Amino acid sequence: MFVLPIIGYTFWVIYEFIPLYKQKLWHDFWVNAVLGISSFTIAMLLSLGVEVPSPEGPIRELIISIFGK
Amino acid sequence: MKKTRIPLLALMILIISTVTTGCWNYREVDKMSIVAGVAVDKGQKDKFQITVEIIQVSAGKDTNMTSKTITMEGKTMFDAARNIISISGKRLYWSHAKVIILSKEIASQGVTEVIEWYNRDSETREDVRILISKGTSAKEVFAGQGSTDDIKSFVLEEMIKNQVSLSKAPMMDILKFNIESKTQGISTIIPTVNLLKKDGKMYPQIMGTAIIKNDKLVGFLDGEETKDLTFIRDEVKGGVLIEEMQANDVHTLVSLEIFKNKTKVTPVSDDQDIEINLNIDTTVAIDEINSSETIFNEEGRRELEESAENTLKERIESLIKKIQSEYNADIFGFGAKLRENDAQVWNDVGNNWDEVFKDLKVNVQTAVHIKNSAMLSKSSKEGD
Amino acid sequence: MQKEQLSDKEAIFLIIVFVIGSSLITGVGGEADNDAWIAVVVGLIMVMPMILVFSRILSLFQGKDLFDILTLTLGKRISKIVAIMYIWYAFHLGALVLRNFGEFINIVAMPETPMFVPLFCLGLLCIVAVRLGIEVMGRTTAYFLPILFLIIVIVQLLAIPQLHLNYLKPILGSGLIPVLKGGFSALSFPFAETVLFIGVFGSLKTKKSPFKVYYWGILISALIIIITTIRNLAVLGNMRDSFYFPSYAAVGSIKIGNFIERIEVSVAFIFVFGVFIKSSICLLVACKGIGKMFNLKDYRSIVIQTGLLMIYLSYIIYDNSMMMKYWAFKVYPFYAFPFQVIIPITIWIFAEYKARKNKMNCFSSKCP
Amino acid sequence: MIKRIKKRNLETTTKSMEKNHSENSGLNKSLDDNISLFKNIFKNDETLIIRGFQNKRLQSAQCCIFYLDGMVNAEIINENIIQPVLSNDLSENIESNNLLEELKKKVIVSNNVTLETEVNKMVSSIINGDTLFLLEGYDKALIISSKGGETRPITEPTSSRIIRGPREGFTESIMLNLSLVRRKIKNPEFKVKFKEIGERTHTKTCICYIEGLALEGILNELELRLDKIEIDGIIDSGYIQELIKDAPYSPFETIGSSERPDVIAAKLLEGRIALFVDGSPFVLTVPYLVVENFQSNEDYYNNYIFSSMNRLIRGFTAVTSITIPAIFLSLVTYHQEMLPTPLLLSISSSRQGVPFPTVVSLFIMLFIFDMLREAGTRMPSSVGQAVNIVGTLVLGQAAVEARLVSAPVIIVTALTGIMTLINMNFISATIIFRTFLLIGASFLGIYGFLMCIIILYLHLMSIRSFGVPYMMNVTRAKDHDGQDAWIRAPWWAMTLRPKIIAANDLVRQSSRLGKEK
Repeated sequence: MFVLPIIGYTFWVIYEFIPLYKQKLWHDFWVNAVLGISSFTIAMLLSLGVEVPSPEGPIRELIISIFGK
Repeated sequence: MKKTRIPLLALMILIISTVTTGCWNYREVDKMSIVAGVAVDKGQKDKFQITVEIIQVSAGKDTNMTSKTITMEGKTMFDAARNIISISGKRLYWSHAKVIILSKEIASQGVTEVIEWYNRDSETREDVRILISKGTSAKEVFAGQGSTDDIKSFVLEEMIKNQVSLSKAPMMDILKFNIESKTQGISTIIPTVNLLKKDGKMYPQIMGTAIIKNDKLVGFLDGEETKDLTFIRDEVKGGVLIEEMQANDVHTLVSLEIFKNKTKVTPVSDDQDIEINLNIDTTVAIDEINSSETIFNEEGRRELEESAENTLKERIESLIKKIQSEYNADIFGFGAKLRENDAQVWNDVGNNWDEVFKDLKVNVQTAVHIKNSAMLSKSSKEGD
Repeated sequence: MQKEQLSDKEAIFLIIVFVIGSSLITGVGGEADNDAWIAVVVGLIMVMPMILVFSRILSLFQGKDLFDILTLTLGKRISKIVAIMYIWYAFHLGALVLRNFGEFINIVAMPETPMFVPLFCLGLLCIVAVRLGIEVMGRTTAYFLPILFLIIVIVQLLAIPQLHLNYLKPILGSGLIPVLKGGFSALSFPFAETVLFIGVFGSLKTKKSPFKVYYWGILISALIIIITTIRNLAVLGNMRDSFYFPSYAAVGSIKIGNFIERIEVSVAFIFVFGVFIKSSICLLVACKGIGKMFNLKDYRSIVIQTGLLMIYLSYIIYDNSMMMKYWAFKVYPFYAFPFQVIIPITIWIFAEYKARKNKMNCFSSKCP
Repeated sequence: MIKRIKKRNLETTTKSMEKNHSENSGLNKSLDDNISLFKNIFKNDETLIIRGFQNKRLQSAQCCIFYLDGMVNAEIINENIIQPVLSNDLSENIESNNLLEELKKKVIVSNNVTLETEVNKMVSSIINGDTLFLLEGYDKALIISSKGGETRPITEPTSSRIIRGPREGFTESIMLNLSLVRRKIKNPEFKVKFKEIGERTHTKTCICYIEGLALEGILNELELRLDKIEIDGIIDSGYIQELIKDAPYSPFETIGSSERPDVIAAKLLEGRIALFVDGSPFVLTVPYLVVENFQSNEDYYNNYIFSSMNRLIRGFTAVTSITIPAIFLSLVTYHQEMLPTPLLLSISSSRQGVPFPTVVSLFIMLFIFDMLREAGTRMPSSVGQAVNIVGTLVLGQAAVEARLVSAPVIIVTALTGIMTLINMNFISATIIFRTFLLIGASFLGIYGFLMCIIILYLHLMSIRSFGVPYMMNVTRAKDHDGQDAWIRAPWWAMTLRPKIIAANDLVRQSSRLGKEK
């Protein structure tokens, strides 16, 4: 299964990421790189069956600690 | 470049969805067994024994549909339902099931645990009709010979639907059953089915009511009583009232066809004293007379109306008495009505409604209006 | 590139679809049992002052969107922090809505299909839409909403034989407290979520009054929600709360004759489109926010990655659907309260102050 | 790689063009030199006829004419050029020091004669069917209009048949086509602008519009896009249609084409701009909106109720021909609970023993239908019967009886096919999106179908035709645009022209408009 995200992200790199580099839009390029790498990491983790922790738990705890039950 | 990306994205969606999605829920109609109806009995080894009626479609120039039944046991309903696959080979498809029949035994253990799965599962539907088999075990209903069609469940469903012109059995599907059993101050009812022996053949017949109190079957009402019950519940859509008249030493039987009925239940409460006022307003038509024409004049008609009113009132009062004394189950929904109209009072008495219901005073008022006399303006029989 | 424009009508339609989108099917004001429809009315009344605040902010800074306004009012440092919070809120809300849809498909229609598949497909749809821009979304909505209205009205009419209005009684049987609670959750669940439109209405064409747009959008959608809530209550009675998706169950029980039955799919149509628009708007706001924060030339270049992240977040956010219901009714109203009420009011106060000062400094009110 | 080849080709063509230019800088005074010059230009072209002759009295009047055989009307040349020059007594009343002028003024009988000095223009006029007249001792030439030759007579177009309405259709000759439209719009505001496109073919095109109705912006945009075209040749207007189209990847047409002068005249009157291309009987119009796919010229000639009904049928079938296979597939394979029980049972019985899954058989049958359609359009009419028999008997009945395909699939295919044929100008979009929706439905049932529908509409909404939103009329029911979209309002109600297209002058019937208010 982990092949699929690799193929998908390759597509993205070719058709969207590299043109950014060529157009020399450095802001866009770096923001995109950060977002892309993080989303690629999550995609790989998910496809390899690693359980990614949900941010929902901490938020719930925070809300409960502020407002009470 | 921007314009090329959109079709590219669409293409990517296509490719990725092609590769990643197998067709998990893709199923061909011929690869599944369509369930027409279910019967639930008490099992011998396990708790539930369920029998499904499966439609068998045979191919060929003229297709004909037959049904077969499969019986299986299981610890829970779902268990039993899945166990059937081991015999049928195909997956069962529940969305088109029309009836679910419970046996007397299983119903007296508790109805909710039987239909809970049926209610929860996404493939099963809430509009399935629920029946209780009175005389025999539930699966024998499927074994009985149908009079018209080959698939018994469909026949049963048709029968339930057409009951409205008879009013001898209530209408009940799973959704309504659930709502009623969750509502405070009403005990729910389920129509009953039994096998009628005729010319050596067994015909299923839907008539009468099963009373469910606190989720358990406690008793039955026969067809006539059911009609009175539907009067109180304001569920009458049709049916026949038979009126005996003893006028001028002539014994007359008049059949009145019910056209319209409106029942008004008004709880009256002052302090601790709760009374129920029951106003029944029925419009009927004379459909059959086997006597002279005395009833066609003003006086006779009034007499007939009055007599019908009295009979109806008597019968309803006796039914209420019977229910109060024998079963003490509020199948009329008086409590629910009280709760709807006066939540304050209900909060006071709701907890021990059973006690209150037992001695609840019900004032019955009936009114019968004769609309017409069908196609004939006179009695067919000439006066003597 | 020419500036995208949104007409009044399209903006109102977007708000309507945004509000009814997911709330129509998950149900609103669950705490109030059979008074849920009153709870919606209460929520509607509660949201009215908030609409005033939102539209006042928008009309003080015409043609600017949320993130511009933040920098203009709160100064550079604090605005960055608030902007991050709003980006997170939009992003998170989008993921929640997507997840809602995933649960719907998984529970109702396709239990065997892994949830990731519908999430992913719908997420890609949102990415396409956001890349095409708000104008295309507005026009698509203007095309689809009449169809949605038609479906809603027809379904409503068909449901009439199934209605038992006595299920609505007793009105206010268990007192006012549950209704107020329900009203609070109705405020936070569909209505005040429209705070995100501050981030979109920078491209509103007629600069007359954003209030009118907000007002009509929310009023019409509230009307639809009230009517459908009454229908659901009158069909399902006290079972309404037991269903995750009461509208679906209620419409499923419609039966006219022997052939108009089993028309649940009409509800699915509304749901798919509503969820699509709602999460697209969320994604759009999140992307615009990120774009503004890092001074990007165009937000479009980051849409794909943000959208993918949103899909992944929606996939990992809950373990099961029980948690979803708990979160939606117990945690979410408190979680969303700062974003929907506290911060907008703060911005409004600051904005009002800034506007006064500007007026004193220069004569024309058009001074930036 | 391809790019490089393109570049090289481009270089060579421009070079050769330049070379031509430098060579043909001007004419000589010597006639023989000039003849050899033209012989050289038209080397290896045997249709070039060179005829030299002399006036019988004036010996110095040696002249020569050039024309292309087949492009000219020989009668004109014989009777109006050669005969007067030959037989007139030129020496009598003509000053010989300005013979060419005199010839033009007094001798040559022709409606259109111009004096020309540039060789390039001479060449192009020869190509266009005019005659070039050279005289010994002059470095100028006369171009005498002599266009003619065999062209197709005006007939009723076969691409769209009507019951009521004008029976004329465009031909391949651009001037004839223009005159056909001009005869309908007799107004000096009818403007015509010529342009030559195609580096090798020099195809004449012309932009037509009505001044005061057509929007400047759209006109400028059209000219800009035409100027951008760099192509060696234009054979049909279809070339230009694709070259200047918005949303080039979309299967939807954003430029209209018609073979009928009445349609073009009506569109011009709505403020649209027409583009005639020489050699093509199809005239293009811009901007083109999605509703125009459902409009037929006959709608405007028939009773409005009948026309509205027909138009609704066209719209309905366009939608259903795209969606029906996908809806059928998702109901049968994913959402069986949505089907009424008797229908489910009959579908189930017809599927007994069929080996292929429904989705596969649907794809195959739809593909077969498209093959039959293609065979039907390409084949000679004499074998039409055979295709019909194969289509109906073999593929329909036999496939069902042999249980290769289930009967409902055949029914759905046939239905889709008929509906597709109703909207022929929609056909590429229909086929592509039908397949797209079918794939969506086969993966996620009705939900996949809905998502694909949303994509389809997002796409439609994002298209513009020359700045006008493609779906404009569809979404605006209350404006006057809506009167002519899904329905055709009666003529007395259509007081205004379409809003965005003819924004300059909206009022169509001013007196009616007053009454309405």
